Amino acid sequence: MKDYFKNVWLGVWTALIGMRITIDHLFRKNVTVQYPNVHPKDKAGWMDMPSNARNRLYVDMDECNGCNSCARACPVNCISIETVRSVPGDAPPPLASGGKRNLWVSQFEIDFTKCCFCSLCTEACPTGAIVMTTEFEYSSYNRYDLVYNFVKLQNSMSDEKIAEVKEKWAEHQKEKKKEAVEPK
Amino acid sequence: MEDLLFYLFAFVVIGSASVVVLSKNIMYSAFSLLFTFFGVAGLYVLLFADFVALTQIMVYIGGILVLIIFGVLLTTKITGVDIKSGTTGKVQLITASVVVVIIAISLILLFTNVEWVNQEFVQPNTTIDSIGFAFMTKYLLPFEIAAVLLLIALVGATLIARRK
Amino acid sequence: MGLLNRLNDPIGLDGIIFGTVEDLLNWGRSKSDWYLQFGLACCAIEFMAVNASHFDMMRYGCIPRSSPRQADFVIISGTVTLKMADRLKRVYEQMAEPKYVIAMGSCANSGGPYWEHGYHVLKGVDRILPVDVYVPGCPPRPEALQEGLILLQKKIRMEEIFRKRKRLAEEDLANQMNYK
Amino acid sequence: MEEANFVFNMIGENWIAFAIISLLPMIFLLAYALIAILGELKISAFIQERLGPMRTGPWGIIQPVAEVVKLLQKEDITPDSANKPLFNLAPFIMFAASYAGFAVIPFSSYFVPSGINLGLFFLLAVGSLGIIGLLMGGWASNNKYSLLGGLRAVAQIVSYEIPAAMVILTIAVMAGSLDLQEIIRQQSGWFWNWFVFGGSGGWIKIIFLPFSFIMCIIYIIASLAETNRTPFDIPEGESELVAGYHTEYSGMKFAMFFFAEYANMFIVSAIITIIFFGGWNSPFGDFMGGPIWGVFWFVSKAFVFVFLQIWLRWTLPRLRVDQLMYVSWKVLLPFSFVCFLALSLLVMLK
Repeated sequence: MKDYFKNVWLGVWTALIGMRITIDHLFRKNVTVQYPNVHPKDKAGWMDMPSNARNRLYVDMDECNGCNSCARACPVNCISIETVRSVPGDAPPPLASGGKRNLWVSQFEIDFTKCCFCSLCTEACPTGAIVMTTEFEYSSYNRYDLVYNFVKLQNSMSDEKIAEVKEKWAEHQKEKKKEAVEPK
Repeated sequence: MEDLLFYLFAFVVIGSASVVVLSKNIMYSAFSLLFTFFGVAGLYVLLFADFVALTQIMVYIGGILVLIIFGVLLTTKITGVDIKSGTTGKVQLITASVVVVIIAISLILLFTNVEWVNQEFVQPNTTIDSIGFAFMTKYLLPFEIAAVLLLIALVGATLIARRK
Repeated sequence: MGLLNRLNDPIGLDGIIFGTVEDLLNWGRSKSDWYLQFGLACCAIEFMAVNASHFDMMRYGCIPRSSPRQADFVIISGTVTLKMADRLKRVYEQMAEPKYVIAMGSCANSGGPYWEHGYHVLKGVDRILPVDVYVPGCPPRPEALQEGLILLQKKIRMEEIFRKRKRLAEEDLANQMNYK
Repeated sequence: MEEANFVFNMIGENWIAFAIISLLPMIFLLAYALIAILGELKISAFIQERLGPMRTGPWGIIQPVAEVVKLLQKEDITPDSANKPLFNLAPFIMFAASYAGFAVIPFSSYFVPSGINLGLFFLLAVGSLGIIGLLMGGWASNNKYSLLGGLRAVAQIVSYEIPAAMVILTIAVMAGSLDLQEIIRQQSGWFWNWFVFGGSGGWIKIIFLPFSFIMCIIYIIASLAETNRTPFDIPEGESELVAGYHTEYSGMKFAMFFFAEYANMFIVSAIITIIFFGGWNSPFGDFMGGPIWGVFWFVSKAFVFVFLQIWLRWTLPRLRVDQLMYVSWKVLLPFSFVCFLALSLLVMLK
């Protein structure tokens, strides 16, 4: 009997405690960040983007030497790089940081629908061309818009240039073959 | 206007009651009882018996109809099997129709032969008082006996339920 | 501008009457998006974060519904395994039109880390459902999901209701002409 | 019955007056539903330190309008294997049952749609009508969750109707009437004449004050259960049954269920207001009294209880089924018996 009344009292009392807590919260200042108005990249945001934030990748094509390290490091194989070897005498322009380049990078595609943003490619990159940015707003209506070809995006090589370079390399190969065959 | 309402309610009662009887789906029968009870409540209202009408709604719809539906839901296998009433065989049909026709004919004869007294009806302001007085004075014994009966039924039901 | 142009042909499907009605209907649908409570994998954690106080999905008029019949859109938040794909498709089919899909995270977009060797993973939820907005990220930031949500609302605002029927009829006619 | 409806006073007792009187609560109900939906969203948000809808109009105040526009154009699904007539009928019965309650609610001393002298009993009776709608919808959906939700709802409502009926019986004893206007008139004057404070009377009522207060709490708890609100929302508990009895409903039919739930919320709040908190009476004697202020007092008192329901919803967790039955049969019912006896004694002493 005593337990019964104690139980009833406990039920009522705990409900009242809960109600006191919620009414207390009702008049507290809210903590919501209104995203499109308050942007995390602004300092005014409740927390700005951390320095090691892993978001959209960026490839500086002026720095890329087409070594394919990033593609090999990528655990999900979302980077596909196509390179064309340069013929002697027609070397690509040197890297912005000063290194030599032997390869024309004709295609540098990152599929952001596959990327798992692990940042391994940025560590593998010898020239620091591929970096993680703080950009995260790139949702799209079309899945293929999320496949970024940085060559096209930065216009580092035009289509004609790629075709020309490819042709040159093919000719070079042919000549080499001919040279290899002729001496016999 | 009251005539119109009367015919409306009468139509609802008769229509839904015939669905109750004729429908092969027990659920339809059970749910159309709702309209039957409701129409009867409406008829009570037209007779200025508002307390009885509300009791009709509360007890029959809120209590008994729910119990009926519960009973139907919980006693029959619902999955895979259509819930059908089993009393639509030919023998039963013929017997029932004969009985119904006899009763109907006798009722009609009764209604047409009786001399009805059309009394001027006084609309009572409230019916609760008179019902209460009637229960506590003239009909005290039946009232108490009914209460005792219900109590016995309650105890018996509890006993049956506890035994298992 | 838009409103004044509509005065040229007031009772046309682009006119001020149907055009405004269409705007109102689109506005209602875009501002009141009820989402299905449907979390699949790690993206669901970020999805929950968006629901919680800091980001507050309800600001966009999104109310959680647990029954697909009452939901307007579903956020595919995480890896869709082949086993789940059946269920997901069924849940989507149970939703009432108009319905929308947001694919959140790499796994939902294209199979993500499992796109090559995942024998058990659906390679992109758009193989079974018509996806409206793709939100990249693994998982996306809560803000990224909110951006996807805003994009979805924009898309709903741009939808054609009256014109669509006319356009479809025209296309049908053109197809028939070509066929002949 | 004796004091006329203001509509009758203005245009006489004719068809137009009846039409207006039956439509007025509907208009009120529509406005109330919009406010209550917004209130639910906003209060829930503020309790969780969120903001709630913000992007539909200034501070999201036209969010409910958007919801209505959306629900109007949603596809109306009737599942293939559902029982179509019953499935389509259920929301209407549900809504009709809750709208019927508005027939006797006195908004002011000069406006009550139908001033029958059995108002309280009518409300109790009509409250049980919605059960059939629930059960019908739950069964006709041909979905196990719907069926379980419907059965749970009915079991819950039927068992909580008994404490509620005990409370109403007590009020009938205290007021000596079932007429809502009469009950309210007995509580006129200052707020200590309200039935929650033992009704009007001498100092003897101070002894019985706890009993009437407990009665009020019992009715509030029972009314929460009857409207399927948290903490008694096991019929639509998302964690167990997808959405309970309205799992298969979409579009307008779901909106009717939704609407009926909010109408029920208002009805039970109005009953609490009428039987315990003096209805349209001003709490301060004649200050701000009169029929027009009566509407204000009535609606604002009722809104306090709607707010209480929303507040409780975002405070308490859902009860288990056995706990639910425990609360009804083992706690509320004995307590209401004791309070009934005590308050009857008070009536005898007065």
